[in-house]
Amino acid sequence: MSFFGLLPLWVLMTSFLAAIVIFMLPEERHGLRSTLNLVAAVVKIGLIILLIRLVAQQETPEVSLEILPGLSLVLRADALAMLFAGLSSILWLCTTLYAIGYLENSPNRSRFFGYFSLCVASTMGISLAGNLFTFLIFYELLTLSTYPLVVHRGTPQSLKAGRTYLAYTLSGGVVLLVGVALFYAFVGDLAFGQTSQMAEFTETSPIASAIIFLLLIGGMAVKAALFPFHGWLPTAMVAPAPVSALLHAVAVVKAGAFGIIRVIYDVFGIELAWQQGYVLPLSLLASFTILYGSWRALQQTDIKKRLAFSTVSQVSYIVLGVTLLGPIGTVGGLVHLLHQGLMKVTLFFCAGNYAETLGIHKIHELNGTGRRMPMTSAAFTLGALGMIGIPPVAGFISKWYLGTGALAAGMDWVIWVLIGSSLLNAAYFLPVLYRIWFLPQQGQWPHEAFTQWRDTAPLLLIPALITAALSVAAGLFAGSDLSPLSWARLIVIREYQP
Amino acid sequence: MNELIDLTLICILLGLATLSLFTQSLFRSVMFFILLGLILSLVWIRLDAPDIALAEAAIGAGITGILLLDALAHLRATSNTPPQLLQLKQPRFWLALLSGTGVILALGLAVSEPLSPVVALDLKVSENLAESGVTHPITAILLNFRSYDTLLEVAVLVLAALVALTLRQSDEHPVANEFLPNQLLHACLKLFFPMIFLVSMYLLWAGSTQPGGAFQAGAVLASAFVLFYLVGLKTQLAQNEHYLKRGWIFGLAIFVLVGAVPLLQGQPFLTYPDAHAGVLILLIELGLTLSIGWILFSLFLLSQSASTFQKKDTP
Amino acid sequence: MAHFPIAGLIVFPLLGALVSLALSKRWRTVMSFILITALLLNNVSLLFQFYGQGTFNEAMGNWSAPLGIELRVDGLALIFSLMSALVASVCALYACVYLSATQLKLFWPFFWFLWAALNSIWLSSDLFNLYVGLELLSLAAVGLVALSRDATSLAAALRYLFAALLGSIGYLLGVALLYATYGTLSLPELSQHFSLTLSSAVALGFMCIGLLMKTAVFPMHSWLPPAHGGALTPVSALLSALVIKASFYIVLRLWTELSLEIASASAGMLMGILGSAAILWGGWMALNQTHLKLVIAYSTLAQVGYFMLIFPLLSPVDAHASHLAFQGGVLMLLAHALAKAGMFLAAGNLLFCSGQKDLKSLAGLSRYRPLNIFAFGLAGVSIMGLPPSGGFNGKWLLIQSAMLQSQWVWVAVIIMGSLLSAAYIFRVFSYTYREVEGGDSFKQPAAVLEWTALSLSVLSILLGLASMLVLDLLPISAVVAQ
Amino acid sequence: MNLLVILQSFLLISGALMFCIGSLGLIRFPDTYTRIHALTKADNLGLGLIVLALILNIESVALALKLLLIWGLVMIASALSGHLVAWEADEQCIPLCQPGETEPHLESENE
Amino acid sequence: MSSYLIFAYGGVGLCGIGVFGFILHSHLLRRLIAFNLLGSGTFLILVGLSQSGRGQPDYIPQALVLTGIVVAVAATALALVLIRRWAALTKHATLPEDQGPS
Repeated sequence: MSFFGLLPLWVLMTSFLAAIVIFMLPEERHGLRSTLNLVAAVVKIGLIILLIRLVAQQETPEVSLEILPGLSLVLRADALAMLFAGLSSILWLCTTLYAIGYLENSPNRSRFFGYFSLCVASTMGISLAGNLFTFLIFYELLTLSTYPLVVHRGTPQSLKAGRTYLAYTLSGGVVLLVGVALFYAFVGDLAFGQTSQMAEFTETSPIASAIIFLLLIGGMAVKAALFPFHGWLPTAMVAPAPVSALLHAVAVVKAGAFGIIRVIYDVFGIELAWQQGYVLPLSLLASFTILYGSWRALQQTDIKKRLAFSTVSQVSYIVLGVTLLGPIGTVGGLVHLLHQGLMKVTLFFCAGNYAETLGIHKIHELNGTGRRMPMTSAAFTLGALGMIGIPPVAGFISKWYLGTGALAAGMDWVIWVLIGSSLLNAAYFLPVLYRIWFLPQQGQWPHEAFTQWRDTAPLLLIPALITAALSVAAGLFAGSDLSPLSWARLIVIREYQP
Repeated sequence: MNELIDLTLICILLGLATLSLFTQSLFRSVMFFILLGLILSLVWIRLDAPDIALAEAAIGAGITGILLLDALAHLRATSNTPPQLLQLKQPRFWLALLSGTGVILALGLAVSEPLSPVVALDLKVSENLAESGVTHPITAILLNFRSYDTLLEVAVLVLAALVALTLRQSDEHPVANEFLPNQLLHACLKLFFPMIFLVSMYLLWAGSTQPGGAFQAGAVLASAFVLFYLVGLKTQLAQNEHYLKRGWIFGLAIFVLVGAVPLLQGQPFLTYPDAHAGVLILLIELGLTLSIGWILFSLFLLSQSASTFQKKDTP
Repeated sequence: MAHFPIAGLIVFPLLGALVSLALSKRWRTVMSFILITALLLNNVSLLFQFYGQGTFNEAMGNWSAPLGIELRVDGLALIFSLMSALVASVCALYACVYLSATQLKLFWPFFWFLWAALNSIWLSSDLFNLYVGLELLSLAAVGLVALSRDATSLAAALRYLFAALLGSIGYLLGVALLYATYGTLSLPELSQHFSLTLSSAVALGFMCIGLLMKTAVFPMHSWLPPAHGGALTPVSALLSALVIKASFYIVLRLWTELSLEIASASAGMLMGILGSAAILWGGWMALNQTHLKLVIAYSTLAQVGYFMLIFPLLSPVDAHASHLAFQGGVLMLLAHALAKAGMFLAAGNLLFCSGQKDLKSLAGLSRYRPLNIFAFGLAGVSIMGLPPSGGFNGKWLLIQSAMLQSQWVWVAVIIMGSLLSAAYIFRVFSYTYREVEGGDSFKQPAAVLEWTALSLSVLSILLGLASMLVLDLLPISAVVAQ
Repeated sequence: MNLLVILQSFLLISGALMFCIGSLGLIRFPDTYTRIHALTKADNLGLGLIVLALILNIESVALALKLLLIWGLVMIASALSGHLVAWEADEQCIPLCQPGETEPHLESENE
Repeated sequence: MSSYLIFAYGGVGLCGIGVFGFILHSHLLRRLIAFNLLGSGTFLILVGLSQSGRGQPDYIPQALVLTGIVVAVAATALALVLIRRWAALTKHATLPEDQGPS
């Protein structure tokens, strides 16, 4: 096979090999480890760009290995895969930079970066998975590689959070496993996109088909933090900030959402799913989760907890978008996958900066931080505004498409959900912004570090600024050919016109 | 008439079995067990199996008896509560009763089914006996047709001795030889030893044409060694670990080497060339006899040192 | 030299035993490693011979069955022989560094006899020869358990010995009845004439009970945790990975050769129920242990339960599903051997670091020995049956087979067992992540110890990607009834 | 019914009788020393008679010699073991019993 | 009933008694004796039953029993060594779980 043919494998391997080498490096080789990590991340972005160009030219490079009779491990780069892979690779670079700064002088970095890279590798695997089985493998691998990150600090609190996380995700994994096993037992070893056999199967045994759908979506819903499976997410906030960013913006929740997209579009096919009436309950559930998450976020006093519930709500936008029949809503959902990632990672970086620089964890401690840390606060503001959906930040684009998509699909009630949630978003973000910029500082900061910098350490600041800039750019240049929006359109065109 | 004898034997056998398991005194238990071994060898005669009768008398009753009695002497110090047989409240009793009756019922049913073996393996033995190098069918089976079993079985014996060596107290202090300081015994055994040795060699030699063979000979040899040891004759050889171990593997080594040579000539493992089969079998049996005698003796010797307790072992 | 590779599997280990008993200290180890290399090469050449000519028989002493004993090389035997070669050689390397000089001196002959016994069992197609092989194996295993010589391990060895002896006698009783009924000891010949009469049923019942007792199937398992948990680390690895497989292998052979799935569906059900009980009980007990090696030992109990699920899933009706179950079971056996050996070795290193047996003493170790924890984790992945790993593939095939036959109970049991195993493995994991006051005082294990553990764990993961290499060796005809 | 058979039967029956008497003595005699006496004496004689009876029936001299050898060996063995038991009993200071008195049965191993 | 078959039944009886004793007794020496009875019973069944099927001496099972007896002796000797060592270390001739509350 040619180099290009094997490209999906190389993309996966860059972070996987990085993980292996990092595990073997002694703890003290910080410089080498950081260099290696960054080089791998940059190489990966380069490879992804190559792949995206190939995919744009209507090619789908594919690598497959038969590991059991009638069961193959398939890595396949299609347009949808590249959306998620692109997001992950960009955010891997940013988060790595950030983590290097964040974990400076803390112990166990070898372990941390090793599992971190492994986690990215599994995310890559999820995005490039060419069939349900491959997806399942990397989905479980993701659970395994994120657990050590959640319990990284080794405190009783984080160990407890780790237990909760495992209880949720492993149960979800098992449900998914059963679903996938049923699919393979009764439908066959099908690549994503081959939906015709599923349609035949649904005709002959509709109940089995419904059960498979329920199990698959149920398994994914745990990681996507759909109500009532969202409990692990706020608990997992005890992890270090880069991990929270990774869990919430890139890897875990997105993997769940991405899986739901795959199931609806590439396993069942959106038309079939609609005909069978599978999708409507899901969009109702997503809508409820959107409102519920926002409502809970409003009640939180801890910054990271508030962001966590905000994630619960925002990820359901993606699910809601893809459950809308019709291309426009789908575009909204897909593009939100990327937009939300960029914005939420910005917010988490900033939250981490506040905590690291000034020791701020609670919202009421944020008063006056705009003056102490103007750049961080600016990035935070951009992210928050994007979440509310104010133009020109990227979040607006998503909500616009969701809204028009809902109207096109004839589901007018979705508009009210969007409006309600936007109001709630505003209600829990605007007061924060107000505290940051307009209220004076109250006494001493809880725990001030980095006094030599005006804002904070550059390695912490720069990634936040980059992602903030990207989320604005995604909104501003939404019309250009290189924007996430255009790519989402490309995907949708290919999905609806096979 | 014959059936009467058989039934009497069975009754004695079962009676002794019951007694040996359920007598209060452990000493009697062992005694009944040895007695049972002797009765068993009569049973084997009645079953037209003189080879097994010999083996049972020499190995089963003899060596096992010596080992059991010797162990008993050392177990005196342990807290030994005599068994209470009818512990009706104990689930264990009912489990035992249930399993025992279950086994009897199941086996009884299976045994009572009329038999007509499909494969006439016994005919195959007599057909091929001429090519085996010996004329006694059992020796032919043990050392030619199924010699692979025998090879592994010798390994089992070596293993048992090896475990005994593992549990030996220490390498430095051989156990003191507690022989009986009796003049008459000393004199008589000096007289007996060559005779026992002769019997052992005779059994070995006879094995190729009539009942007898390496195992019986080895067991007799072992008893000679044990007597040797008991009267306090020279046993330094047995205290040296190297001699111990090399003695054990002597027979196995000969067996493996003789078996492996045909491999070089493109024959399967353990094939004897037709012309030399008899000689090779005798050679192997000689090695086995010496090793088996030595192993059984070392088991006796080493199990003594397993019983002694030294201060340095206290945890 | 066509006879050489197959005879080598028996001759080399026996030579190893002879050499390790006869030679002096230095030569003992050198020769042992030369012979280990020879055995590995021998296995490879046997594999190629198998690729060349397929399943073949070898008559020991040139006496063909039923008069003589025939060895049989088929895919299943080959897989197990390769598995034991891999695990045993890695464990030997580990033991060579881990054990003290006195222990090592005694370890070698036991090790070689153990290997000889294993190979003889994998290859044998003669019922009585299997009995002798089983006895050799049990005694070697008992000797290995007693190697640490303290009171606890003695008690474990005694318990083990009595269970093993009882098991062997059960098996031998069955052999006696079968010989009396059919007049042959050769398994292939027996399968030609076999019909399930009363006495054959009783015979097979005794054989299965005996063998399952040796495999430590619930409820005849109580000897296993103290024996496997209390032995020296390389010994635990050998026992858990290989020894219990041997008796199970014979059950599997009997079942498939004699086509018992046709004869009796309820027997299969019974095996499945025992297996399910083992999975749940073993998992639950593992979750409640405070000593690391006992956790792993109980995990072996649970894993044995998965193997038992093969039997209810072999069905006379659905050949495809039966084949899947068989393949899945073999993969589980193989994956468990690699992963459990790796896990025991990794655990041995951890206990060596902390100097205690308690789970609590593991606090902080994931920081101190990340590579070792990684090895433990990888093995754990396979034990839990998470992808990608051999354990997962095995479970997957079992689940597929159960689904195709609509036997949902077994699916549920497998799922519950997986969750339980995840719980006890992550419990260990979380202990290593704990941070406690008072600083660390850990000993550092030699690099070889860590790398050997890692190599086995990695193999158990790679098995997940290379399962086809293994499964290609298993012909479909191995299970589908004639 | 010739003389040989009558002689043989007589020898066999008296040999068996000797064994019976010896066994009776073993059960009836009061202490270790007297029991040994009963056992060894009666057994040697009984075995001798039986061996003689068998020799009358044998043509081969070698076989006859073997039988005699067995008798001889058994006699040495029983003499030796009798001696050893008595010697050991003496070492352990087990007293002789007076007529009419019975020794507590050898129950020393019963705790 | 041939005398072979009678002894096969005798073997059945020995096996039953052996199993009963093996499970009932906690004293290791008694258990060992029970194991040996069980073994002898098995050997009797093996030879007795197959000879009763053929109606004449069958050398194969006889040879197997010879092997079996040797293996049994090896196992017995090994068990005795273990038991003696155990007793020397702990002053008990029973396993810990059978020692009761005392």
